[in-house]
Amino acid sequence: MTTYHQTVAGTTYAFRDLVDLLAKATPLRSGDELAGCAAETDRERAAAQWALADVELRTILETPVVPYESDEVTRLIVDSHDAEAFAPVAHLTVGGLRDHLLAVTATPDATSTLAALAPGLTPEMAAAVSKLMRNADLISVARACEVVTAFRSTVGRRGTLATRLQPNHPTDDPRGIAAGTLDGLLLGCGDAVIGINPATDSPRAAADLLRLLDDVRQRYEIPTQSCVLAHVTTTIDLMEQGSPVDLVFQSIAGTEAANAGFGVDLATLATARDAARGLGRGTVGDNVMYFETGQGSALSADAHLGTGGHPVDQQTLEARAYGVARAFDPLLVNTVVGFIGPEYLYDGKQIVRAGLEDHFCGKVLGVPMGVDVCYTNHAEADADDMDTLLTLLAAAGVGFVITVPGADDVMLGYQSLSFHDVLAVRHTLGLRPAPEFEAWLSGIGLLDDAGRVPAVDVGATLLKELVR
Amino acid sequence: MTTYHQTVAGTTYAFRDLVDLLAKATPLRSGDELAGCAAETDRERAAAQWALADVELRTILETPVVPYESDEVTRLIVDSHDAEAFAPVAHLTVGGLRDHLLAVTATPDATSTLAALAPGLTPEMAAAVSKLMRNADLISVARACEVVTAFRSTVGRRGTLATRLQPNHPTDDPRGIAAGTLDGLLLGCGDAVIGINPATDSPRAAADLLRLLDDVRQRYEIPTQSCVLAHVTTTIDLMEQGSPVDLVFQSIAGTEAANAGFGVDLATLATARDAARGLGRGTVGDNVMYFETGQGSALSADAHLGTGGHPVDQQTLEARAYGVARAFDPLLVNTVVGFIGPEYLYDGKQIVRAGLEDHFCGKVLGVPMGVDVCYTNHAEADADDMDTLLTLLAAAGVGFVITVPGADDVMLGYQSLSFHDVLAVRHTLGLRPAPEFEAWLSGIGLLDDAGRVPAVDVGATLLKELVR
Amino acid sequence: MSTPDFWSPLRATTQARIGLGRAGDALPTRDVLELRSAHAEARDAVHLPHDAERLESGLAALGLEVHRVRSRAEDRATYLRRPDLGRSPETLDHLPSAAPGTHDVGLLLADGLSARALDDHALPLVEALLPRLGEAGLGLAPVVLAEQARVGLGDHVGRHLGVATLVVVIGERPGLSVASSLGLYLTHDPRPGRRDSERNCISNVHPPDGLGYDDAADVLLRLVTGARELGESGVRLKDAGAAAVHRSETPGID
Amino acid sequence: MSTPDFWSPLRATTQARIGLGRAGDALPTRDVLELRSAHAEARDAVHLPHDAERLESGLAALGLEVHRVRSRAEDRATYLRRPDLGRSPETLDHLPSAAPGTHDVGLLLADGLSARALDDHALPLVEALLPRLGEAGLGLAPVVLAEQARVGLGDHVGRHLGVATLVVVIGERPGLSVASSLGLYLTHDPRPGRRDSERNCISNVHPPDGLGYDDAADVLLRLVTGARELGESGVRLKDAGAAAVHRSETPGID
Ligand code: B12
Ligand code: B12
Repeated sequence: MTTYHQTVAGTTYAFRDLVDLLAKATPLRSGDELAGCAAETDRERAAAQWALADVELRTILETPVVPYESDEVTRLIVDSHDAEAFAPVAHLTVGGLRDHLLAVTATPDATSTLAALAPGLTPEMAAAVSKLMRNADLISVARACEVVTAFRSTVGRRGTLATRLQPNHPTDDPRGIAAGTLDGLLLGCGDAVIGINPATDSPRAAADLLRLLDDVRQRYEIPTQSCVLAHVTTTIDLMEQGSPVDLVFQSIAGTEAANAGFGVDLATLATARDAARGLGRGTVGDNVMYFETGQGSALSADAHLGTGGHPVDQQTLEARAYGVARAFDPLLVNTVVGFIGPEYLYDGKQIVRAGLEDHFCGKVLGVPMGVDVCYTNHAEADADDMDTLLTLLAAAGVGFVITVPGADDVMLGYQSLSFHDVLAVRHTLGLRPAPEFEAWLSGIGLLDDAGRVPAVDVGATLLKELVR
Repeated sequence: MTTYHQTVAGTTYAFRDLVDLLAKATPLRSGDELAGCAAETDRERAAAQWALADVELRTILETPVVPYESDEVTRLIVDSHDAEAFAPVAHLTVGGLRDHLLAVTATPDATSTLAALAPGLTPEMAAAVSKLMRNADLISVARACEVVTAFRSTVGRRGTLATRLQPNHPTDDPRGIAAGTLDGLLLGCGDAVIGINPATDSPRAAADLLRLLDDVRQRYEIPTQSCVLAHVTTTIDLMEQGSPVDLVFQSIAGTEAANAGFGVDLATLATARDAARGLGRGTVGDNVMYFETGQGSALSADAHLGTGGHPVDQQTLEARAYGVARAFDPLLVNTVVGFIGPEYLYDGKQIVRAGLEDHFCGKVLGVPMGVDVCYTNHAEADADDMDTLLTLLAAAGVGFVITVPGADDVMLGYQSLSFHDVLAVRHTLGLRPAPEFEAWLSGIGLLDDAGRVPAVDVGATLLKELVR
Repeated sequence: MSTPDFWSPLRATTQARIGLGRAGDALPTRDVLELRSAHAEARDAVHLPHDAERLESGLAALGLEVHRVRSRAEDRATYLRRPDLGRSPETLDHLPSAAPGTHDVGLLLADGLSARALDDHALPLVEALLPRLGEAGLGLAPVVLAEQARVGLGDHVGRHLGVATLVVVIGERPGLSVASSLGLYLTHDPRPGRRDSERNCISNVHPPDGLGYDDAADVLLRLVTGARELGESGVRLKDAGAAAVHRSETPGID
Repeated sequence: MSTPDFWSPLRATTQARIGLGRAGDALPTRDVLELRSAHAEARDAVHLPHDAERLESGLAALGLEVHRVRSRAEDRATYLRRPDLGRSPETLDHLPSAAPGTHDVGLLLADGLSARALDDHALPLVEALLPRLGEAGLGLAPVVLAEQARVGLGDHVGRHLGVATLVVVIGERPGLSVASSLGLYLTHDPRPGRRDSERNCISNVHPPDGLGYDDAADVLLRLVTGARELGESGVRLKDAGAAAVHRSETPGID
């Protein structure tokens, strides 16, 4: 085990091992303080970054942050590493990788170069390099990446910004959910997925909701996919029982233990993916998985310890969750960046930074990243911070974001984006919905000549029947 | 004097007068806390915003925040108000103005509508409406505005982002300044102005620097303007003595007393403007003034008291500085948003918010706004916050920003943007330099086929002679 | 431009902020300000202390033995940043201790992120639960009230009390429109170290808009019974009952 | 791609971070990290206390009478957020008081935003100044050392001491590359309520890279003399002397 040393301004700092170095090099966040692995001062953090910049990528590949023997996520990452794709950067250090990614970004064929590199990068490499990057770097490199996936609509194409329409309801009341769905569609949202978090865990309720969403979709021939975000085991059962499942959802994390805390393992995810593919419900593509992640979930399940029994920082673990995700060719992956609370990301600044990191790491790893731009009422954040993060992510080419009526999720108890927010940022940055969905909007009279979603008299639209 | 009342969540809040209401409705910032006029709780702030939303624009016009009798800035604002331009919004409240501006922004002819409205808005109206706006609103409305000015280059055209090249030096050493200038030009900066803050106040030194910059400009036929940011009285003297003055600089603020603290008044500014215009040095336009402003400067000079001797919030006073600026048809106005320190804007969040407010207020008032995206080492902010603000402002269509070598101003003791930062954001958002300057860059071999500034071997460029 | 009449009946079906107007692409000023006041209130709700005395005497009036515990998080600020402390009891020495399985069911009523939720809903929920437990012949351990508590605290309390199945009734984090909502977390054979995958959850208990007390109690009883049959709680335990939700009166889509 | 040889001689002419490389459009990793460490250090510099004892004894060794004052800002955190307190003395009762004009020149040495600047540069600056004042026949009041002080504090001190012209020598805010730089603020006929437009400033005193002590003292003397002639300091008073700057050895552009 290598110990690292670095002197900054006359003081020499020692770092126990790579796990320690990665943690200390991470921009300040409450979750790492909670885990006891954060740098104690800005100087120590700078020292760790200097030392990390000199670590070779090979070393990272060869030094798992969570042991290979005891963790199936590590095994997945190591065993599926693509040495050929890695070759062009195999000689680099972490600092060299940052320079390389930025240099590539400035070239005309940046997108294809980065796509070719993705399978050669491990989550830990992505996390490591992100720690050295400034917010602007995270934005410009992510923007140069393009990760396109499809089911009934195509998500992630450059110049588009798609949305999950999230019409949650505290009792899963179908009429209330239909009303929320109508609201979102009228505001041009739902092109990535119409996805409900069921308040209850009853398979029966989930089946009802799946039927409801599928009916709406078929009735209006909406080129999108639906999802009821029940536990993966529930969705597997429902597929067997013939429920109309487009996408299988599951929360995932970056360690085997954290996934166990969520009640899942890789085999279960593979079963679910195969079952959903087998249904053959996609039209323009067959990406059938939808994953959610978020910094802090491993720590919150006390499943954040790595090599030597020491805490791994939450951002590195989050990147490992993308390592899990990409193995299952998902349609959508989103980090719920401000969702859990201030114990992991304390304030708007930490949420913004984490959102950019997560998006960047996902994208360079080849994962179709979206972000739930959100905050809770116990965090030191507000709607202005969400505007900031959404605008930055839109500039960074985020694939999709979560949208709920008036930004207020009345079931999950947090604030995400409103449908309006997305209309505004699409206009500001010249972005468009998913192409199939855009055509549908146009067909149903929800797109004006300038390509914008106008304010319409709902009574005059066909969609009004949705709630009759 | 009207007192305002508003009930939020069962508690009724009273606001002494419009000055009090404006202050309490302002998003939290340390300067207003210092002045003792900030809302004490988020609820009180929300109450103030509700009450402010119902205030009629006419009331704002008729209720100066600083007395007409004792303040020439107020007289300027009131006497130059354009009633005809105001007519379309004359019936609105502050809340109604927000809705109106956003509605206009969504129309195809937003830019001309907003330009026509500008002379009808007073700084206090702009400040008031900005207090109700979310960050995203500030961005989208500002983006819809286009304020174009010109001297030897054209600044502010949609799709462009210009820069001040700021090659400051602690002893005004000409060779050190030339080196900084070369560095910036090689990185495609300087299209808004090449502007030096002279470390010394000696007119002789200022004259030397003016000569230096003018020589460089002429030698390389650079379509830009130069400026030595001495006190306006010094520049007036230098013009009389035949120095090559392109732009007259002055720091300005929103009250007569604060301007007096800066040693200026409106008459002096008019004298300077006329003298500079008289030199006829512009080629594509004759905007000859360059102003700097920044929230907190009035308070820092103890010149922030308004009607009734009560403190006026710093953001309202800042907007009034734009009222001063627009009377003199400036080429450039920039807020030095994080420049002074944490006593006025405490942290990155407050700096970001203030930067967006200032830019918005300037733009809707028809002022050619730039921003010094910056922070000091005694504030709770860092380079990530600057990346954030720069990206947001670029999305909002900011006219120009300040750039210094490596972001580090070795004379003023603060961090602004690096030349690199601007290259990156231009690439991320597809923005270009001022058109005349872009043509020059291309001619001198500093623009590649993709329209980007490549890394060049300085030894192979003509510009290298600049430091011989 | 959107017809207010169109949305008003729908608003009876959901607290969600549907059918808001538009100012260009953005929300109208009125709605922005509504959200801002709601945010100011919701932030306060996180910090409101709860009225433990009232709840305690209410429970006593139902004939229940009540004890109180505190987590190791000494104040709200600590609680928010240190969930580890919120999961760990200051002490349990003053609680009656028993061997595992001594009691069938235990109840831990915890403030969580919304003490108001406990004040508003805990008592009627317990009232709905008691007869059902009685009918099912399930014995209840002394009830415990916990301050500055997280779900995980129940593992310690349940083990100490010696209950077969522990139910943590806890204040869910306050949203903008729903400041007072209870979550029920059920753990069979509770002991420190239990994972969340080994629990089941009933969420959003806040009539009239959220789940009702009777509905919640029905589901809970089914889960308790199911856990006893399966010998475990968690992801393998599914509520096979009817979708126990209250439906708005107007019918859903057909 | 940029030739390092090209920039290295130029780096002798400025501390500015010129000729940095490129990683695409961005700064190379090395430079980003340099800036980050420098930022960590500069932030510390704001908070370092200064070594008043050493300065005091150094001044005493020059034969000067020295007094100390504190502003009303009791600690660094307060100082940073309350410039009003930093401008106001806790008390001046222990200083000798005199009628206006009793002394020609007064010196207030203040920590400002960089106590280190005072530690590094105040003594040699005073040493350069003393002979010049002597030659000009200008009398110096007792020197005052101030903690947690802003420029405006000088108005109180100068008035109390009864000086004709007060010079505040203060630590300028630390930059990334320059953590130790003095600013000199001159006020003729000082009294509370003076505006900044009524002062003159000599900035960036930090040899070898910034202004040298002798140069600074020369300018200061010209300004003191000028203020006495004009009867005021401030914007109307200009330094008509040679551009008193040190030039790098290699010539500028021709
Ligand atoms: C925050 C949250 C999470 C966080 C928890 C991390 C954390 N530190 O808080 C994260 C994002 C990790 C999460 C994950 C999941 N959650 Co969750 N979560 C919530 C939420 C929004 C708030 C909970 C709260 O306020 N608790 C009160 C505080 C005081 O308790 P705490 O001790 O601080 O937090 C613990 C509990 O929240 C618990 N927890 C969180 N979610 C779940 C879900 C289940 C099934 C269980 C048993 C426990 C549990 O984990 C925390 C740490 O021990 C609720 C919705 C709501 N309105 O309450 C949904 C909710 C409880 N979660 C839900 C679900 C389905 C899940 C997942 C199973 C999703 C999935 N398919 O993978 C996963 C896995 C959960 C698990 N087995 O570990 C459902 C439960 C539905 C049901 N009736 O069973 C809810 C009601 C939301 C919904 N309708 O979708 N969740
Ligand atoms: C911060 C600052 C400002 C702030 C001051 C507000 C504040 N609360 O701090 C603002 C932006 C308002 C400002 C304005 C101006 N400034 Co200024 N400022 C500075 C800076 C960057 C730092 C000062 C510092 O750290 N002071 C130490 C702290 C502890 O003192 P303080 O009590 O907190 O702050 C007081 C002084 O800073 C003073 N002050 C600030 N600038 C100036 C300028 C002059 C001429 C005077 C007499 C006083 C003064 O005002 C503050 C409040 O009383 C210096 C550069 C440097 N590296 O020091 C330039 C600097 C002092 N400013 C300078 C100039 C020219 C100006 C302007 C005259 C520009 C103009 N053309 O209008 C204006 C007007 C100043 C005035 N008469 O009021 C020059 C002075 C050159 C010279 N040798 O005379 C400097 C050196 C920068 C430069 N080279 O351009 N400034």
